[in-house]
Amino acid sequence: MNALTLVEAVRLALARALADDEQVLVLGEDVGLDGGVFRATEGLLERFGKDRVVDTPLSESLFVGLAVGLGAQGFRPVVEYQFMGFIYPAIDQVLNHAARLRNRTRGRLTCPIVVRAPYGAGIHAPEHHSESMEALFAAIPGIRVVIPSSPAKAYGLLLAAIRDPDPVVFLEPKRLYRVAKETVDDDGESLPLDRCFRLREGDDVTLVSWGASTKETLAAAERLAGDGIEATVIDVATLKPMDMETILASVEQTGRCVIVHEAPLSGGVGGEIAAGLADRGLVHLLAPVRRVAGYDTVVPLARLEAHYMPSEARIIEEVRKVMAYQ
Amino acid sequence: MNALTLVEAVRLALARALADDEQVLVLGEDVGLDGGVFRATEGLLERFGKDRVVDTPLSESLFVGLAVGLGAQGFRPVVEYQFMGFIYPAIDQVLNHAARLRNRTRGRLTCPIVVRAPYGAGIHAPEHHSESMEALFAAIPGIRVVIPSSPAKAYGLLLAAIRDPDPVVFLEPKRLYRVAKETVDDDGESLPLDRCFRLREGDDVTLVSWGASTKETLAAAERLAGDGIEATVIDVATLKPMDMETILASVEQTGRCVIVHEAPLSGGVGGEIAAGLADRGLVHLLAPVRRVAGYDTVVPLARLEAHYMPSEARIIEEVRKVMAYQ
Amino acid sequence: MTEVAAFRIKYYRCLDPNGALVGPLPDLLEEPAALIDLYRAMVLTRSFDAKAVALQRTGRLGTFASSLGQEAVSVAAAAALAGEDVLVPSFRDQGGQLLRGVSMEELLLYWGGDERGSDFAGPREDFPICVPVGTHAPHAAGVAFAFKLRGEARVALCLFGDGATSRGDVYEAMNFAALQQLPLVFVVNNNQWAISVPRARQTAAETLAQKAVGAGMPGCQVDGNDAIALRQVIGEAVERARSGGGPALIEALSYRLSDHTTADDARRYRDDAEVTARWKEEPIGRLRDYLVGKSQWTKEDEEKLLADCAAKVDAAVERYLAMAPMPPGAMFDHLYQDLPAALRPQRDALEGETNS
Amino acid sequence: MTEVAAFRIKYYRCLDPNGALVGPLPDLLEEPAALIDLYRAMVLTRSFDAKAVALQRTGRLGTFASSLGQEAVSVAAAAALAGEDVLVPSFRDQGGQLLRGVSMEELLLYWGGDERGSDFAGPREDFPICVPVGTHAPHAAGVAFAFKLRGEARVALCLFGDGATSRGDVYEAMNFAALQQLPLVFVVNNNQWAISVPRARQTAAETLAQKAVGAGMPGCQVDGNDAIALRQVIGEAVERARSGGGPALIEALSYRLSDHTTADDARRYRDDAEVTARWKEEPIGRLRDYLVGKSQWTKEDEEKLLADCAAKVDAAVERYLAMAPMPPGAMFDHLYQDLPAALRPQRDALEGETNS
Ligand SMILES: Cc1ncc(C[n+]2csc(CCOP(=O)(O)OP(=O)(O)O)c2C)c(N)n1
Ligand SMILES: Cc1ncc(C[n+]2csc(CCOP(=O)(O)OP(=O)(O)O)c2C)c(N)n1
Ligand SMILES: [Mg+2]
Ligand SMILES: [Mg+2]
Repeated sequence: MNALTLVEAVRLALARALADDEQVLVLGEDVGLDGGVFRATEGLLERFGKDRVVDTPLSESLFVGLAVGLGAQGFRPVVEYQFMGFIYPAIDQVLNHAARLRNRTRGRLTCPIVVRAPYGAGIHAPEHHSESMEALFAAIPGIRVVIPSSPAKAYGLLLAAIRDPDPVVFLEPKRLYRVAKETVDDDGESLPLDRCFRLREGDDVTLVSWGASTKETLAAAERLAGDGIEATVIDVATLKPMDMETILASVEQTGRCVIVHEAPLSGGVGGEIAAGLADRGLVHLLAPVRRVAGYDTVVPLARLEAHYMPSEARIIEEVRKVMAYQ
Repeated sequence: MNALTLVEAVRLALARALADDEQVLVLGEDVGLDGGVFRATEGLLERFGKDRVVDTPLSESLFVGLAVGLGAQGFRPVVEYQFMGFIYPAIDQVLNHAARLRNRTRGRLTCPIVVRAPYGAGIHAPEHHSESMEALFAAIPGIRVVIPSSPAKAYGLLLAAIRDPDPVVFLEPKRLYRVAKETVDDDGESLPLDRCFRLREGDDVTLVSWGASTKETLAAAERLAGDGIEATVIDVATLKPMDMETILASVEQTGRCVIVHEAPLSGGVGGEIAAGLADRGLVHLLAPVRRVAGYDTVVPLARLEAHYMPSEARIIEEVRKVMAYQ
Repeated sequence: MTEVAAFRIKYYRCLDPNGALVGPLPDLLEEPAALIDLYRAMVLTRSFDAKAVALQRTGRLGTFASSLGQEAVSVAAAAALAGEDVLVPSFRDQGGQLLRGVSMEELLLYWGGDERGSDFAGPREDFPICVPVGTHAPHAAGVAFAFKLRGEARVALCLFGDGATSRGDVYEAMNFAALQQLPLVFVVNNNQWAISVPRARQTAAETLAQKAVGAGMPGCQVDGNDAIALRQVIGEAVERARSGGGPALIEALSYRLSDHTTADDARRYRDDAEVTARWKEEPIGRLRDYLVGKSQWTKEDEEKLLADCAAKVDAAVERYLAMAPMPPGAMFDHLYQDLPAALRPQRDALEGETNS
Repeated sequence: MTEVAAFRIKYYRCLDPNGALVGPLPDLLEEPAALIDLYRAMVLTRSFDAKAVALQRTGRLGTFASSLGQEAVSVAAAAALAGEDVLVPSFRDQGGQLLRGVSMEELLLYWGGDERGSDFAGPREDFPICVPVGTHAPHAAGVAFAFKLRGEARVALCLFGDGATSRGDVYEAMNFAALQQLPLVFVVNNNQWAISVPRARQTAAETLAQKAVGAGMPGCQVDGNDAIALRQVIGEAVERARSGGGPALIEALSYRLSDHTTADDARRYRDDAEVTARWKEEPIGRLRDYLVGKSQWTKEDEEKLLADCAAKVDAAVERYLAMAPMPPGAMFDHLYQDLPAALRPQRDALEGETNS
């Protein structure tokens, strides 16, 4: 048993997967000697050698396509994109190939690959280092999109992603990389890729979030509890395919829902959740479904980024509005 | 006055824009002598010369970046991607640069560019030629996403897109390129980029769609009218930023809404609309908001594609379900 | 000022357009059977292409990309491979695919709009046809990387067109292949056109072979209408790659005698006269002239071959046309290994709808 | 087998590491004032870099990329441009940017997390700093294309690192520039490292200059620690481009004496000994040695320059630190020319929240 940060848990899962399955490879820029810019791969080169932990040239259009070839040959490559801001050249290969290879060959060739990238604002990083664009991937059929919210979830979900026989985009909330430790047992147990996590139970309102925003969401829930408003907090975790059932079940009880995500409001994954509620949850809704999200703007540079991200205060304000409906 | 097909209207708008403003350029693969694979640029090379109508090499990562440079210098490039299936390498430049240039330079450099591409299934095209991935662009802050549904709208909206001072992704429903003619007056009048179109008026239910799916949606509405169900049909047309007000106003009257789009259900733009209803329209909703959409699958090849696209029958079925609520 | 590096691009040819031998004779000539195999494969490809175009014209096939005039490139490339190697083809490589054991029926299914066409019964590890130009080059690098990591003496071969050489991902794949010294041969079928864009307006580079220089690997040109030279040069590159010598780029200078695809009308942008002139260089007549000259091929052989090809093609077409489409629900079958619970209602709805 | 093309990569140097002249003398030497300007600009850059790193270490600046040891490349490139030309810089080109008239305050604002830092009061058409590696190469092609289309005798110059040469979009931009014979000069600051990846593991190509061969344009190497050679060779390429001679790629062989950025610790992956050795080649001491040797520079000049630089940097830092952040609502100000109605409620909510 071990108290680890989220980034340490990522590293532990990678090491475990590399040790357990010799088909697993780690590829990316600076993943070798440097151990990755966030140290997620620190020590892996030394332990597993340069055939398993591969520094790549600076070629973001290449990596997923390379992984598709490796995957078709039975490897399980885990590709790191250094920041989400540099992952967009990969969308072509994710959408046109990784997501389709099994389907278009009727199962003859498969694509058991994982594409990792840190995402999100809040660490005073340079331009292009702070976006939350998970919606781009959640719109692509044929893949999974996973975002962990804690060290233990990072460990279990990343193991599951690596073992999954299909392509998984695994986005890591870098704002949480080092903020808190959690006990992570290196037991090789994976977590399910088709289920939300209930982080908190409460009968009055359902708060739905994922990744870094679970932090402010949980904090808001605690504060609201002080005022007698008890919230269920759901961590969606697997954004695609999404476990809408757990969310619906909770809203059936509470009748109220606030969705919190750091990505821009319009076109964000929150819309999909709200749409599910407008359809299958409608009869239970006692109040409008509100979304607290990043604005529909470019994420501002460091001086203003704190104003961009959904804050505890904004969440509380929306919950109060939602509670005001009878 | 002229009865034109949609693709002819696109061509007319391009010609008009090239004639009116010498800063306008047309770039893309085969846009010159060949006139584009759908003939959207036919005759433009002959009329405007090779400095205004530029055949490019096969370099999809380049075009939008090239347009960013041209745009910063005051040109208004209109870039054609031959099919939406080949546009994904452009997302990097759209998101990281085109959408941000004005903002990050505080208005010093701007990006008055248009990125055109035909999208959608239904013409028995080869693999990768049938996707509807407008959601990828609708998730990007700082751009506009426009989809016309008729020849006259194609003309007016494309002119507006070209004249707009900011980047516009203009997606053309290729299934409608030649299905019907409409009178298009080459009067140089553009259409607004921030307003839905009401294609049909009815008090019982609001049908919301855009692009190619408006065809089946309108057909369904006519059929339903035969049974006494009168639908308002809204063509969203400008998906980003979106005119939610028109949709809300209609649902306020009808209390019922079915959204129809060809893109995959999950992560599609329909989710954003339903989310708007679950929030600001909730009090008026008499029935669940249903979405009739492409499935969350890879678009099947030609033999099965008809089963993929939302059909008139599926729309009618959903409307009936929605009407059944009291 | 000093010179720090120098590069030379060479051009290879064995048969001139009249089928006469030029230059040093390749080892390959000592295997007449191999030459005849090449010849047969090219003729079969041409028969298949002609039939596929006819099927499209009569509404029984979707858009199709004929390889008319370029049969030598794809066939010679495939002939240079061992069975356990992996072919990563473009969308115009039916010649090589057929030689590798992809069936005509599969190819027709694919172009007819049926995913089962990419479930090759023969070369199970070969990649399917790639439509988004050049996007398969990274796959080939991945496959070759797999071979290298496992220490297998296998080679990947990736075919693409002149247009594809302008794609950044093709460059990235070549650069990576050279860096890792992968067992990977890139063959560019420079058929002089990318739809309406002629070779000269694709790049200012004097040759496409020199794309290899920027990537850090050897590159050369071969007469793409000369099956013997192609087979020889590609074969040498394949065996060099197999034995750890790293990747290479081979530019085959061919010509697209047909429209780009059945959806194209090349007369909009190129002169018929140019095409007519190029017919004199086409690879099948050239090799036949050589074989006939060497008395390795007779008129009877030719007639029998043509009849054989026609029979094979016709039989495949019949099987193709007889094949019922998959049920609509099949679009969910191989989306994931196991359909996630969240998607089951969609499949059920589709099946309900189409059963009713 | 015939040779169809041949390419040579040349290397240029004027000053050896001791500041002694080698090889043929460039015209530039006839303008001592120009050399002294180069020298001053490099020294200012180094002062600025040192201060910026110090600010970051004390929490008053964000992540920063020092150009320590590479001042000559960026400064010489900018010096080769006319005012109406356009610089399209990477994220390590403060040297060139300062010379072009970008203010230190603007650079500090940018790295301090304030968009106003890219609203250059000086070179209004220059592109802002580009963080996504290589993605600015297409912009440079667009700018140069604009010049060509308008028939203007202006040039765009694009700077990037060795790592960027592995990016497909950089290749695509170079290929297009050559095809269109654009007035565009690409300068690669080959500082031997892309974070932890050494030059040798970026590409198997013997030189980065030869990336030009694949793209179809001339390429050469220059000693990147030799400001004179750089200014001369880049200047020639700029003037050739200006007069319609098309683009070129110039590889400047430099060395990154600092960490990659303030967020990096280079000792994790490279030997201090390597860095120590490279200090002997750095460009500022080298040019000073030359100038002092020619009696064009004295100890007093040096002292005065250092004091001047320190004063300028300090004054800029003061202005930077005194500058209040923009109001939060500013994030909506330049999103579109006119904020669409659909977004106004969001801006109002943000402003309401932050005013309360
Ligand atoms: C990425 C991409 N862009 C555009 C297209 C449309 N398209 C199909 S083939 C083709 C030209 C390809 O030229 P080349 O690489 O020379 O191959 P060829 O068709 O001559 O065999 C184009 C532009 C495509 N399929 N993929
Ligand atoms: C597209 C992209 N990928 C990754 C990064 C992260 N990153 C920043 S600088 C850098 C290395 C760049 O190396 P090089 O091009 O040699 O420039 P240098 O830093 O040496 O000046 C990397 C990988 C980035 N900024 N952009
Ligand atoms: Mg071609
Ligand atoms: Mg470098």
